[in-house]
Amino acid sequence: MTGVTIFVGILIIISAIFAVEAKKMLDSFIALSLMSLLTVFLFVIMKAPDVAITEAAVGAGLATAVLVLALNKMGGDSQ
Amino acid sequence: MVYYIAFILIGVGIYGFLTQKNLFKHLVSLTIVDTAVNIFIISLGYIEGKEAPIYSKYTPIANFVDPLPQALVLTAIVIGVGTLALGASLLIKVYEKYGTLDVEQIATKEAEE
Amino acid sequence: MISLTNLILVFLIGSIVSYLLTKANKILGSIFNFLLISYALYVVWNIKVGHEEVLFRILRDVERTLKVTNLGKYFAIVSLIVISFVAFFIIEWIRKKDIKPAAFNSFLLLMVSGILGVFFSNDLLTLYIFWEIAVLGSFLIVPMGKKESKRAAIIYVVTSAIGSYMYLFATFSIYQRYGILSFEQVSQYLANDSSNLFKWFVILFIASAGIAKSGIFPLHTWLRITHGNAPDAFSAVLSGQLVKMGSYVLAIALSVFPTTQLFSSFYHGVPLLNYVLIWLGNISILIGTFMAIRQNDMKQLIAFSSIANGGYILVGLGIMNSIGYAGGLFHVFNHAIAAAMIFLSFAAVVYRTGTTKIDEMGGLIWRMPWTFVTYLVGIISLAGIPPTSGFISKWMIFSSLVSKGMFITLAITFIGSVGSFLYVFRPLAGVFLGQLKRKHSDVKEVPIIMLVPMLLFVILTILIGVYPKPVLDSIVSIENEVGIKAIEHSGTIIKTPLGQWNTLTVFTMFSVGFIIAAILYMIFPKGKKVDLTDQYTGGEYLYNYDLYHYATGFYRFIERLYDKHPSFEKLYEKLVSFFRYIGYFTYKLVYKTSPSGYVFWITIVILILFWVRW
Amino acid sequence: MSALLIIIPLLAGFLFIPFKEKAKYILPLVVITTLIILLLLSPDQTNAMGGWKAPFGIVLVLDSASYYSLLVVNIVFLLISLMPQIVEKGYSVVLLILLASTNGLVLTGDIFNSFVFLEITAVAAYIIAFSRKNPYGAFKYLILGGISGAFYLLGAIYAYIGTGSLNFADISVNIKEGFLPIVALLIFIGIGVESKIFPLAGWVPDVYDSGSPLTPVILGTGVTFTIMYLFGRIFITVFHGYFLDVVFIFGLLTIVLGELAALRQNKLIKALAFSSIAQAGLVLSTISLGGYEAIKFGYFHLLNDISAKLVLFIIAATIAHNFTENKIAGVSFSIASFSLIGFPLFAGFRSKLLILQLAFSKDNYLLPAVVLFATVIEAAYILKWNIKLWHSTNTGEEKQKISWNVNLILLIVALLIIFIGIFPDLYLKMAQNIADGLTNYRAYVTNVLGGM
Amino acid sequence: MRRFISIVIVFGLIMFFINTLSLLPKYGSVNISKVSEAYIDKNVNGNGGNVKYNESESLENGAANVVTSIVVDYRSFDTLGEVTVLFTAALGVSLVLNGIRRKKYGRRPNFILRVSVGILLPLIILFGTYIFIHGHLTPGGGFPGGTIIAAGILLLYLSNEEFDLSKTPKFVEGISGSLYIVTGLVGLAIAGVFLINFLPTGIVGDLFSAGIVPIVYILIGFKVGAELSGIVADLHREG
Repeated sequence: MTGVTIFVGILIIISAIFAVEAKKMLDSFIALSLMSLLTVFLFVIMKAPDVAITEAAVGAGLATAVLVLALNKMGGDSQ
Repeated sequence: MVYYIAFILIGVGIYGFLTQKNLFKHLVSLTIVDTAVNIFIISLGYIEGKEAPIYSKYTPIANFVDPLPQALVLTAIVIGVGTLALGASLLIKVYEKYGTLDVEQIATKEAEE
Repeated sequence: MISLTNLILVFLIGSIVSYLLTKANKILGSIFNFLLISYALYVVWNIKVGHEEVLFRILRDVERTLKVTNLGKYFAIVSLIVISFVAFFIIEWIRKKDIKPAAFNSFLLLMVSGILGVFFSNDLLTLYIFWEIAVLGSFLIVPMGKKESKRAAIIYVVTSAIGSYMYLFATFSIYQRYGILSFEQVSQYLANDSSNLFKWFVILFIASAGIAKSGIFPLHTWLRITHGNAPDAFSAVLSGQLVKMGSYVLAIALSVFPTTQLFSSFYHGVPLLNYVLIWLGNISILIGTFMAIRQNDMKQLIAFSSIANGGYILVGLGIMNSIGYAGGLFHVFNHAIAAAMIFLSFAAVVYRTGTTKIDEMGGLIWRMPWTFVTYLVGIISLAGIPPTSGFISKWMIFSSLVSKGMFITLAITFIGSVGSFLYVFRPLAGVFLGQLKRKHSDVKEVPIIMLVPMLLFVILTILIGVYPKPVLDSIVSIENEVGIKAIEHSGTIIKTPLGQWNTLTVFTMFSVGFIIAAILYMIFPKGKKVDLTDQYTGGEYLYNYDLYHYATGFYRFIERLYDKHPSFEKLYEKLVSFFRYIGYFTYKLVYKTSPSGYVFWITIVILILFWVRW
Repeated sequence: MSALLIIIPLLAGFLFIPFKEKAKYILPLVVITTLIILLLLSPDQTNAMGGWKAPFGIVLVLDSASYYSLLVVNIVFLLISLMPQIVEKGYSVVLLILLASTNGLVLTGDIFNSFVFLEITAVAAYIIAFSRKNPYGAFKYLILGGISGAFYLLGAIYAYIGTGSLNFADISVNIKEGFLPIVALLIFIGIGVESKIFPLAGWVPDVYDSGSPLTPVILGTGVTFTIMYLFGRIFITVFHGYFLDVVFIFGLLTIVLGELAALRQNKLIKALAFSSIAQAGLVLSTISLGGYEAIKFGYFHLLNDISAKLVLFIIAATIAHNFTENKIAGVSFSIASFSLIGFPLFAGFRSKLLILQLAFSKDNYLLPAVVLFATVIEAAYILKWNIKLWHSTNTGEEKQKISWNVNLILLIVALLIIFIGIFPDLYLKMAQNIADGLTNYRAYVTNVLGGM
Repeated sequence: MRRFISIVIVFGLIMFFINTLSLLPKYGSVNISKVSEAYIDKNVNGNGGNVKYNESESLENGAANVVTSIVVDYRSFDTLGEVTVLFTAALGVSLVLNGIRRKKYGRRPNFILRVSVGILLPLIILFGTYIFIHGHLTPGGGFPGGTIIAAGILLLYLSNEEFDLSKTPKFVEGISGSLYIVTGLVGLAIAGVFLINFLPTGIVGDLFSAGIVPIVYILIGFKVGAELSGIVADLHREG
């Protein structure tokens, strides 16, 4: 069990770094939602199903949606 | 060792703040820091070999992980999203006013006023 | 005869009443002001010394008391005389000026209530409270003057704030160390206190309030701007009276807390602290005199003379032997009257001509003779020429300096009085003598109400000059109260270690000489009055004869000697801009940065606390 | 019963969300009802939410400290709700939520609950801070608030691990030995951002200058008082004054640099924002002198500062040029600024005097020197503004007249300042009760945990 | 240069946090605090004891899902605060982005999207409601259920151009929020304690058990769903 946790942990950190460093905004948002999904998986490993579902629906689902919609409202990925 | 993951993630979030110039990246870093804190809180409640805190057919008797941190994280996640939604809408207004989201260009535009 | 507390309350309420009255009718309000102030003068005049009252309680265990001392009564009478005369002058003056009359009158009364409190408070904290009220009152009036007076008000408040806050710091450290604040107890505790450093610190900090207010060397820069630009009648009060509040605190710091007993004598019986203060006085005399000579604006010129005379008073008070202390106190009276007199005459001149620049005026002697007389007697008293009272106090200070053997200070004070001849003569020649400008040809004398206080001042100066007994009596009573050997005098004869001085004989001599000169002037044929345009100028007809007025650059030849003199105003401005830069630096660094700047500061705080804590 | 203080504004907010504009009229009613309820309640009672007793469930504590703080906060809200001119369209609902959250912050006895209410206050403050002219300031405030919220949450979690429960009283009694430094540091960061401590509060000038008159008025007075109360509650009652020496140094830094930064501002609201930073620093450093007297005088000064700021901000935000037309505004502005500097006849003088005397009695010569230095600078720039506004010649083209009710409120508060200047007992008694409630944490613990 | 400084600072920060590890129990071997012990055994008021799924009856709190029991019953005041945060955020978004017209994407949504939304939408709505109705039995509850419904609404927005929620989410939000408070006030009226569980708690594991917990969670589900779809709607408005 600890091997899986470490692996997922490292993946989360990598996706977080990518989210921060990405040049285009859309890539960083996608990396962010990937990170949320991985955290959902981590929560499931740590026996916290309630939090996993909420994180999945709210963290991965809506947070990314709001960011992409806001980006879209600002005329696409102009930066 | 999940503590280390959580701490490194907080570090990445703060790193994102310190280096990035685009305001959207600041929102992303804020989410990263919030998620990192949530992971840290849940990891403090995890007990080896214990089950998820729900009475069900498979776990009729109480042999559970610590449920309180999970309840707290539930609230923390939704607060994070609330702030994020408000932050995104404020960003739209910043973009409408300054036409850019780059911190330096905004600083120069503000200096002109 | 109402008690002091009620008198102060009457003035506080009076300020509101006078606001409403002047709103209704300018003259009525000013008359009300004058009556109230003269009533206060009457009450203060025959109040019994030693009369004590409890005022109110701020700090739990030490209640605030008012006590009438000789020193306080003397200063209060001097101030109230000046203010009541000026209040009478304002009745007419307020009509024409463009200031806000209602606010002017009400704040004047507020200031007077503060002044009364200062002179009669019996402990350090009440003195601070009323001091601040007086500062507040005067601060509200100053910006009503010319454009520059807006900035002047700020500089005025900041300088006096520096002084009074050092004073407050000393008060609280005394309260913390001894638990009491009233003057007698504090002086006893100070006398038998062991640590010399604490005594130095306390006396210097208390004196700093006096230094700031009476324009002594380090904190003298506000005088030029404030007196120069305040509303004309008010600058008479400002320099005649408010500066004297500073001298009052200096007197307290030097004599009520007897510095002679507190410190070992450093030079012929003068302790080191007094010696330092005397030297501050010297420097301000030099600065005042040399800068006054350069001024072209007459009000700023007299402002610098106030700095110089503040220096005289400090030198007088600092010497602490009977004749020197008496000289200092007498000079307080003289300078108050002389400065008020001169400023009133300037107010009259401005009332008519509208300008304070000396080179824009000339020949006003024909149009405004009485103002000229007031100004003449004023500068005679200021310069210290015998028939007027000014001479006596300067002469006392000189004799005490000689008896103490402090010859450098003597030299400086002598240069100061010689210099005062120079700078008082400049406005005399520039404003009153010389050719009358064409645009001033229709100038008339000021209305009678404004003349009355000016002439009263003249009579008062000459009277005290001839018969100084009332002032000398009160000085003797002060010296006994403070514990210095009183000077012996009888009516018009003043005995000093260097021989005696009979004012009556001097006056008779002078009047005889004056009459002879007048007769000669009558007998001999007067010079042919030549009109300005009757000039033989080599065929070129003279159109604009104003050019010949020599008031511009009157002392150019002296000023060239010290043109690049160190200016303290610029020094202080650099200091302020340094603070402003620190503010700008923090604003840019912490408050105006991007979000990453904020996060940077949060992490820095965490790291510092982490590094410190573990 | 004390829960009603939070619930009624919340209920009103929820009900009026579909028709936001009409909420402007019921805001005063709601504030009056909360005030009446508060007056009916007796000061020391603890209400467990949901019936679960202290360390398990959430507990609302109404002791003398929170009672009087609630009184102050609700009165401030009442004054603001009586001035509909300064509340823009649709912002009354946000004010209702803010009232609920400030009441909640004062009442709550649970560290996580205080985090939630802190977040509500923060989110409401972001919305109020937003304005068309200055969205960037609001965004920066949001980022700063988000980060400080995360640290505050971390502090709460460490406290939970350290004591086993989330209740303030429980934490103050049996937090494990090593946890106090880390928890105090994290909570300090969390609250420091809101309570305008020097390096952390970068958001204050831009947010206060957001153009809408509501922002500086409500943030500068109501929210500041609540945050200061929370600061006192946590750092005195719960941590028994553990972290206060650090806060003292930060307070001094805030005073000096706050005043210096104000010296160069050319906009009145920005100068006043820095003045409120400096005054907050002064209150914090007075409180962190330690001891019952220090806390009492600290809150006394806070009360004076808030009444002065209420007047100054309303005037600075509505009319920013000459006072010749609206005399009352001018007079109350001058009175408030004199009280801020500490001229004798006004309230500020009393509190500054008492603070100086206290600092000297504790042989602390640094604080008085800093306070006096700061007052000199404050005198410089506030009086500059006073003169500029009284004597400014440019009769502005838009003849902004203040409506009568705003004038009335300005006058009332100004006269109150003078009244306190002469008879300070009203504010002193309030500050005394607050100091009582905060300092005797034994009564607090027995009151909450029922003598466990 | 700037990168280097920030790396050093971040490294320092991580060292700060790692330094606190000595205090924390080792990962995985945490001992349950007294408070959560009581929550699990449901004997906060002392009449709990060993709870068994499907057997133990009318306990102080009937919810099978212990986390939900904490969120909605033991620390229900937190959730009230939580719902207010979301409410204020939605209000804030609508105040900040006060757009009027629906923003058109300008291009017709492609065919697959429109058809799949037709199929998927009822499933999503059903799944969302299932989650917040069974909040007290299975993991999840008001918050994820509401979000899923809001995701459904988002899909609707994406799939057809004319779709626009007018003021309905505001009403739903207002009503469900005030109903939540009313249930709390009813508890105050009956037992003098706000948000008390005044209904019988039934058998652990039944659908109709755990008193007001399911009712409150359903209300929260509606409220969160309405708020988040309000936010989505505001993000789709312009002008």
